[in-house]
Amino acid sequence: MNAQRKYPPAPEEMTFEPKVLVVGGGASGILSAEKAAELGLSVVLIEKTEELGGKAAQLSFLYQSNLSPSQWLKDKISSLEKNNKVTIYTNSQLEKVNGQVGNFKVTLNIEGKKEEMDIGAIIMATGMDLSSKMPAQVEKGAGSFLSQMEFEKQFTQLASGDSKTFVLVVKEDDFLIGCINALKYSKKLKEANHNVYVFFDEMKVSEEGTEKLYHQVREEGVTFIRGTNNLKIGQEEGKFSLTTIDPQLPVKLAKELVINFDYYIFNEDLLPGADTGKLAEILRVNLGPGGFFQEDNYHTEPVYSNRQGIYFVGACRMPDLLHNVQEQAGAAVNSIYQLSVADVKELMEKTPLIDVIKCAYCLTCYRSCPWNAIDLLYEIEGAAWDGAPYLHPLACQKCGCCVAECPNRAISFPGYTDEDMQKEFKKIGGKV
Amino acid sequence: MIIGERKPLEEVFDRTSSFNKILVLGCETCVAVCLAGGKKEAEETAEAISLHRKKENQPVEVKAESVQRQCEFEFIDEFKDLMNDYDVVLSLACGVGVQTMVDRYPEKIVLPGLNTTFLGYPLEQGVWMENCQACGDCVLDKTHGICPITRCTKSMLNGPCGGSSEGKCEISGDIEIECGWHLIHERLKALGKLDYMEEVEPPKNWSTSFHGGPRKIVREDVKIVRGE
Amino acid sequence: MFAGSNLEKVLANGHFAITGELGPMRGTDLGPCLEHAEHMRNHVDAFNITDNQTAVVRIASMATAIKLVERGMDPVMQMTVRDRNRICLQADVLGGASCGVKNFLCIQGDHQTLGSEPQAKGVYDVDSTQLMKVIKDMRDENKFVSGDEMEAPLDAFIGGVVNPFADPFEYRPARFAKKIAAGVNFVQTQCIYDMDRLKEYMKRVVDMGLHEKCYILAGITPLKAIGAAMYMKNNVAGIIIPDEIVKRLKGAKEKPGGVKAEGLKLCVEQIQQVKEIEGIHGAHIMAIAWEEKVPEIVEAVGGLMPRPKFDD
Amino acid sequence: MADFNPSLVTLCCENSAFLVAEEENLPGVTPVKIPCGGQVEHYHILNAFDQGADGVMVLACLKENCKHFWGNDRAEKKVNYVKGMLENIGINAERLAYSPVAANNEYKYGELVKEMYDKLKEMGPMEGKVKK
Repeated sequence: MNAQRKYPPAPEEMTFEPKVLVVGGGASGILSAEKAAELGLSVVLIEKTEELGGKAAQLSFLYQSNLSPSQWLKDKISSLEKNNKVTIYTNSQLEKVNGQVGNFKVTLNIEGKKEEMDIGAIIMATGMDLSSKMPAQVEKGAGSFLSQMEFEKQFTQLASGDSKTFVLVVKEDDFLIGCINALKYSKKLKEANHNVYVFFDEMKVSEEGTEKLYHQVREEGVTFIRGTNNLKIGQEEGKFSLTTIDPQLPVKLAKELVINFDYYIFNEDLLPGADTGKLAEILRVNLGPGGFFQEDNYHTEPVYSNRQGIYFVGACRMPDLLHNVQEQAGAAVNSIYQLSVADVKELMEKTPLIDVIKCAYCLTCYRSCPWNAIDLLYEIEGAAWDGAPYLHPLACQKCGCCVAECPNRAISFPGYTDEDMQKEFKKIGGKV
Repeated sequence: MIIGERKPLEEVFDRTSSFNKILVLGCETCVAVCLAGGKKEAEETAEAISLHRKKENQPVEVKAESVQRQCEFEFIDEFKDLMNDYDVVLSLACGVGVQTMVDRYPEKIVLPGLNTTFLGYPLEQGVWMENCQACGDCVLDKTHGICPITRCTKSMLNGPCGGSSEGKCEISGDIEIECGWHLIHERLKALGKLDYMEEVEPPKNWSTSFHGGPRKIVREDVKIVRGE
Repeated sequence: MFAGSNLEKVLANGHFAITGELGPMRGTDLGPCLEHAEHMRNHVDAFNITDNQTAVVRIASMATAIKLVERGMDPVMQMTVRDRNRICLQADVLGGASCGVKNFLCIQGDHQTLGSEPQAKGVYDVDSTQLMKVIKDMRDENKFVSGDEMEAPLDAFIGGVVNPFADPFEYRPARFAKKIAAGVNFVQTQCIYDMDRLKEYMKRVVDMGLHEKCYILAGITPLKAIGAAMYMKNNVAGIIIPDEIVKRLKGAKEKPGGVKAEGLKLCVEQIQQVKEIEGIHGAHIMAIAWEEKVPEIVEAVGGLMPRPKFDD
Repeated sequence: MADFNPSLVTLCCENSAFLVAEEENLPGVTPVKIPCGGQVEHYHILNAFDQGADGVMVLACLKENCKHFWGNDRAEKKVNYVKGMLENIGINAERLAYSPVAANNEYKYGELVKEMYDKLKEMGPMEGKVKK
């Protein structure tokens, strides 16, 4: 008895709402919204602050591009605002998500007012938080110590004028982005005739073109010194100095190196956005290392979550360069498109079936589904317990976990039923 | 709900060893939900019995079935015909189910395949905890939702005793047991209702619990008397 | 006077009381236990008779208590609520009192799973606080729990225990107050090793004025061996043994007299210290399996001998 | 028991072990495709023994590499549970094994299966197995 087919939505009735919710109005969110609109999907973009832009709005310039970030953002935002496929809500947040891919019932808080809407898929682009820790306690002249983001904001002003000495320190345990920033600043500062020292533990140059950039700035006279662990900051009459021993030199040759500097630029700790945990609960998705979105499983990289129809783009999963974020946005939107045109009927034939008459509604399948693809429904005709779980054909990944866990064996899996398995076992020992 | 646990297989094999036609009957309610005696456990147990008996060279006819609720006559009546074909029923229901079966089929031998363990709830998938002893006179209003009868190892009403250490009960061994009265204290503190902790609670009326004998509720208002 | 027991008289007259503890035997011969009692006779004011201590089966506390009464000594009959329901508890109070027992100490008792009969059914019909109230009502109201009238009155000096070392610490003084409200006249504390925590506890108790409503006897147990200290530290819930004490015992290994002498010395010092704490009216020495040392300890404290005597 | 040829069932996850098992085609070994380690049921393992298998292996994806996040862990736990049942039934629990195998590790699959096969050969036929 395959009662599952009885209850809504039947395959022929099942529609994919061609509407994407993008959460977060920074660069990742903007790029995602743009991509989705390009493919003809309508887009709802929500931003929790007053205006779009996010962290990108604080950048002074981009790596390997002459584009001005503020101009780039301005263009993007104004074209989104003009696009009639895109609705933008600022001061808005995601409050609740029910349902499954294609038919999420989403509750938004739009400027304090609750609004429900049907959404086909959700792209999370909530970005990250930065936390900066001063490298030293100084009484006066704290203005000489800037985190990379603070430096970005004041870059034009600080880089102008007479030759100054900048020390850029990139601590080891960081993402690629800290290294690339140091290279980006070095180049510009050198062009403005400043002295630049870069202290690093590992120069990450995996991004295309960065190794070349590294060599280029090195040739231009930027001094690279490996090792950040034994840097000592000294202060005398308002002047700062940095003392270190080059750890790469043999002990005999190692002499103390003293650099008098005007500015000390250090990288921030990158943290998941403050809401990430709460949002993960709302979305019923797993978090990954460090509390960022996305589980540490290569099957989900780069943009997939453990729920179909929910994607992570940009710094909320891991900070990345703009062109990579653009690719992520493309991947997410592509996947949404594929799902929106999937043949539900065909998928349903492979989806496990719940016999609602046998179902004790014990929630075991609901709790043990790795994909959170199961919804709880009530008032199901013929069900033993009024309601029953519903395996959404688009959300289900056909792993069979629920089938194996069901204590009443109420779920059967086409292709792997007891009969199917026994047929296989009949072949044991070469008998057929 | 009622939480149970399948009896050790050795015990099941031993008790059923003298029978040649065994019906393993699961129950699709409480014990299915706590993953102890549903259709799946019934099939597994049946398969295990069959394998064991094959190994012992005493093949057996064993069938697995399950019933909506083994504690209701109407549901178990559906098995009347099937019952005639088997010598013994290994019931995977709670103790209530086993006894309902015996009541309905007095000529049959019904064996329990489950230890009925307690009334409780799943803390998470795979972890169940006792939190009610059906004492018949609920005090949860006083302790604001934490049962001292169940959660305190000594069922104290004026706890915690001197064995409470860092929130743990004195009998904690390999498995840590939380001190029920510590939990009550913390909860009342959070609610700003610590006053209750200073009241001397008088001896409890245990006659409403099992200590008053097997209990029975009779409600004339819902009883149906034919011919009325 | 509630019952006029020797212990009550000592306390009521403002003396620093000393009580000892006797553990009845695990067979029918009470001899060794009575021998210990005789040995301590002149050094303590009353004897606690444990009631299946640590949930291990022993001679009944009431039988032992009556034997002491016969010998002219003052027993404190311990009663756990673990093994008896309200019928038996009340009957035992009547039984003890009818044979001359005047002090009744109400305790919860270690859980049965921790003792010699871990498969036993625990009773816990009433809890220790409720038992205090039950005895108080029998004494003051002449009534049983049921409300029935007693046929002859009861004299009882009601005892209890408090544990300043159990958690939640902040609640402990309030729980003591609750026991006083339930009717307790004197309490003995769990074994004290953490003097700082005791002082903090006593400060709160004194602030609440509880020491004026109830006599407080500090529980003292001499440490015989490092192993025993470690066992109590790690395995007994509600006992705190600070690291310094373990260290001190370890440091005494090489000294003359060794760990045992140091343990006794420590015990004497502890009694001297608790004597100085406001609100403490006496000491309860629980010299488990070391009863013969009690006279030596009492004498060493200084100023405690001879024990006060009262004419009946 | 030199002439004893055991029959071994390998329950193989279609995302990893089955991709190898299909290619290998070893005599006496019956690979059965399963969608994920998480789909393994106690009942199916017991049933395989009942149907005449001398040994059963459950082969799923490498640790932390399951397409369905925890299917492989579930499989391992279930195998351990059924091992307990087998002990009770009186079947040597060594006849059941769990191993992770990557999709590209034909060598490992071959080795694991061969090892199990040799072990079964040494153990001999299932105790009390009805000979057909």
